[in-house]
Amino acid sequence: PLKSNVTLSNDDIMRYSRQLILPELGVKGQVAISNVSVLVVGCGGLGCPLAQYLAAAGIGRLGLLDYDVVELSNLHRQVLHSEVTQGQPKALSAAQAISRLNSTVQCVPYHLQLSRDNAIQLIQQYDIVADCSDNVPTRYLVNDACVLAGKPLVSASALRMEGQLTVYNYRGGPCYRCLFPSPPPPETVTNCSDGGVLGVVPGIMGCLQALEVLKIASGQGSSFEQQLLMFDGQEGRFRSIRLRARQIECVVCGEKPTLTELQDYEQFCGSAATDKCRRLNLL
Amino acid sequence: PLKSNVTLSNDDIMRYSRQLILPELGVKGQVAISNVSVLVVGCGGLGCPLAQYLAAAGIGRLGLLDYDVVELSNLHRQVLHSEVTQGQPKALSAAQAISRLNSTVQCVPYHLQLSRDNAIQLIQQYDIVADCSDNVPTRYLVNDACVLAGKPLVSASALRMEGQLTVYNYRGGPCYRCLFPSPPPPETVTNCSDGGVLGVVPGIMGCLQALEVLKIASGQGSSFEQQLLMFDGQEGRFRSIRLRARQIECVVCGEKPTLTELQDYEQFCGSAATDKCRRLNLL
Amino acid sequence: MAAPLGLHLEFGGGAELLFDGVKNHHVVLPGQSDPWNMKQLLAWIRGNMLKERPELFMQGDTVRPGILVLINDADWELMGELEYQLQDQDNVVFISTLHGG
Amino acid sequence: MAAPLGLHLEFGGGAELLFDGVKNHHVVLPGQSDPWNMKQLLAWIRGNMLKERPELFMQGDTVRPGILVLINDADWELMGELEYQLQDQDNVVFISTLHGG
Ligand SMILES: [Zn+2]
Ligand SMILES: [Zn+2]
Repeated sequence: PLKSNVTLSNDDIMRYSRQLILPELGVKGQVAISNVSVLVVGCGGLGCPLAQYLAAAGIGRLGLLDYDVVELSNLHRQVLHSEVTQGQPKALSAAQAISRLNSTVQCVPYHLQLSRDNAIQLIQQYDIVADCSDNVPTRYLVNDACVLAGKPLVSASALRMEGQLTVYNYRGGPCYRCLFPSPPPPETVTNCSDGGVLGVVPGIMGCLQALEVLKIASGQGSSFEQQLLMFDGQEGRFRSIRLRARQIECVVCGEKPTLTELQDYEQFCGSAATDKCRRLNLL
Repeated sequence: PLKSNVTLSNDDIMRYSRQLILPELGVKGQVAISNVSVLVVGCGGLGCPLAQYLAAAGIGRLGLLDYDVVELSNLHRQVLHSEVTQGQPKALSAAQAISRLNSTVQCVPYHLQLSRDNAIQLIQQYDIVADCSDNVPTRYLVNDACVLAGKPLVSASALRMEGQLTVYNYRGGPCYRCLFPSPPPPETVTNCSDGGVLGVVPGIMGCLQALEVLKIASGQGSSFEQQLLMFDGQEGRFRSIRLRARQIECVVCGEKPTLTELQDYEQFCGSAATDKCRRLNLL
Repeated sequence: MAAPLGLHLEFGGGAELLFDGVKNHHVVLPGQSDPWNMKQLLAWIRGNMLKERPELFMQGDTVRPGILVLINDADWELMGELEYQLQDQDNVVFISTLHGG
Repeated sequence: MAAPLGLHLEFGGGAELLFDGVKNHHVVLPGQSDPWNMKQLLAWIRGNMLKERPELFMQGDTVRPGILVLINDADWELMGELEYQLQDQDNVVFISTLHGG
C-alpha cells in the first residue's frame, strides 16, 4: 500500500510550485494527489499522455498495464515510447519515460493482459482506474471489475478524428453497462487498426482524462459524472451530454446484480480483447 | 528550405499507417505534412505537447525556440524535459526528446529570445507559427511578425485551470491586434509564475493547437479561423466564440497599416518579455 | 392531423458512414394524425435514409447496441426512449460509441 | 417605461476574481424609459457589482484592454459594442485573455 504523506518535501514544493498556488488545489490537494494510486489500463494513444501528465502532476503510484510491445506504427500517437524502445513491452517503455520525467512517482509496469483472473486483484490495489484500452471486451471487463472492487473509472476512447470521455461508477452514477447493457455486434466495431486515428486526438482525450483523474484525486470531483464529453476534431467541436442515472436493473451495479463475478468477455462480446484482429473465431 | 517530398518511404508508410488510412488525411495529406515547417515559439507548457504531437505526426521541420533553461518547477507541465536536462536550454532538451520519438523530423533548436531584430528573418523560414509563449510582449511581437511575413499563427494560452485557442492571420481572418489593439495594463496581467497553472491544462491546449496546425498543414483548414475556443478545466466546459472579422483600421493588418516594421514590444506593453518578473521597470 | 415536423438529425462516431458520410441532416417528417414518436422516426430513417445494411444501425425496431441516442443533448433514456414524442426542431443525435485508444 | 431586464453575466479568464471569484451571475436590471444598452450595463456593473479597483475591469466607460466581451457567444464587435441594446435573458460574458503557456 501507498505510504501516506501528510506534508510536502522542499523538493516537492519547488517542483509543484506552479500548481500549489492554485486555490483549487493548494498544498492540501497536492498532498492528496501524492497519496493516490491510479491504474492505467493500456499504454497506447490514451495511456501515454494520461500517464505523462499524472506523473508530472505528482500522482503517488502509477500502475502501467499493457500486454503489447512497441511497434513503429505506434509512434504517431504513443508518445512515451521511442524508436529505441521498439520491441520492448509498452509497460516498461512507458515506465522508463515516466521515471525520467518524475522519479518520485512509484511506477509499476504490468506486462500482461488484463483478464477475468487478475483484474479484481489488480484493481483492488488502486484508488482510481483509467480505461485507456482499445477494444470492447476489455472495456466491459474493466467496468465490471471496477464495480465489483468499488473503484471510480475514468474512461476515454478515440477513433479517426473523434473522442469520447465519461466517468463511470463514481458517486452513485451509472456504470458502462448501465449505458450499454449489450455489447455492439462485432461487425459494427471499428478499431484504430481498421479505422485509423489521428495521433493527437487520443492525445487530447488522454489529457482530458488525466485532468478528471486529478480532479477526483484532489477532491474536486469530476465534471463528467453522468456526463459524456464528445469531441469532433474535424469540426473542432466539443459537446457535453447528460447521461442516464445508474440503472436499477443493471446486471452488475443494479439493485439485484446477477453478475457477481467476472465472466468470459471475449465470448460475451464475440470479439478478441485486442485491436489487432476484429472477430473472434468462435468455433 | 525544406526538401519537397512527393511520396512516402516504406518506413513512413509503416510509421504513419494508422493515420494514413483516414479519409481526411490519406497519403496526400501525410505527404503535405512532411513538407511543412512549423516554428514553435516557446518550449514550455504548450510547446512541449505541441512539438511532441507534431513530430509524432511527421511534420517536416520543427523550429524549437526558447531562451530559457529547464528548471525543476517546469516539470509539472513541460513534459518533453526531464530531471537530467535541468539546467540545459529548453530548446535543446526538447529537440533531444523529439528526436528519440521521431528521428526523421528535422529539429532546429533556437536557444534565444525572439526579438524585433530576429523575428521576421526566423519566421520567414517557416510555413506556420505556433505561439506557445508566456507573456504579452512576445504575443504582440509574434503576431506582428506573422502579419508582416504573411504566415498563419496558431495561438494558445493557459493559466490556472483555463485555456484559450485561436488561429490568427489565416485566410483573411483577424490578427491578434484586430482583437486587442491596445495591450492590457501591466498590473492586470497574471502569468503562470504568479497565478499558477495546472500542468495538464496547457497539455490539453497544446494538443488542440497541434491538431489545428496539422489540419492547416494537411490542407483541411482550421476550425478556429475567426473563432475562439475557451476551456474551463474546473467545469470541464468548452465554448466556441465567433470573433470579429479582420479590422480595416488595424495598425498592422488593416487597409492602411501604420506599423510596417517591428517595434519595441516591452515598451509598448510596459512589461518584460518573460513570465518571471511582471513589471518592466521603466526608468 | 399534426403539421409536418422539422428535425435536425446528427450522426457521429462512425454512424455517419451509413449515411453517405454526412453528419448533419435537416429532415421534414410529413404531417400525420398522431404526434411522431422516436419509434416512428427510427422506422422512417430506416425506410428513407438508410441505403444498405440496416442491421449496422438498427436491431428490431430500436437502434443496435453501442449506439447512443441523444435528444436535445440528453440521453434518450431520460426522455422516454422509443415513446418520446418529437417536437418541431428537436435535435436528435445518433452516436456510435468509440472503443479505440 | 421598459420592463426589468434579466441577464446572465459570466466572468472568466481571471475577471471573476474581481467579483468574489464567482463566475456566473443572474442579475435583474430595473425598468427604465429607454432600452438598456451595453454602455449602461457597464456603468451598472461598476456601480453595483465591482467592489474595489474598478480600473482592473474598466477604462473610461468601456472595458479595459485585454478583456473580450461576448454577447450570446459572439464577439461584441459583431453586435454593436457599447451601443448594443440588451434583450431579456441575454448572455453577456467578460473574459480576460490569457497569456501564459
Ligand atoms: Zn451499471
Ligand atoms: Zn489586425
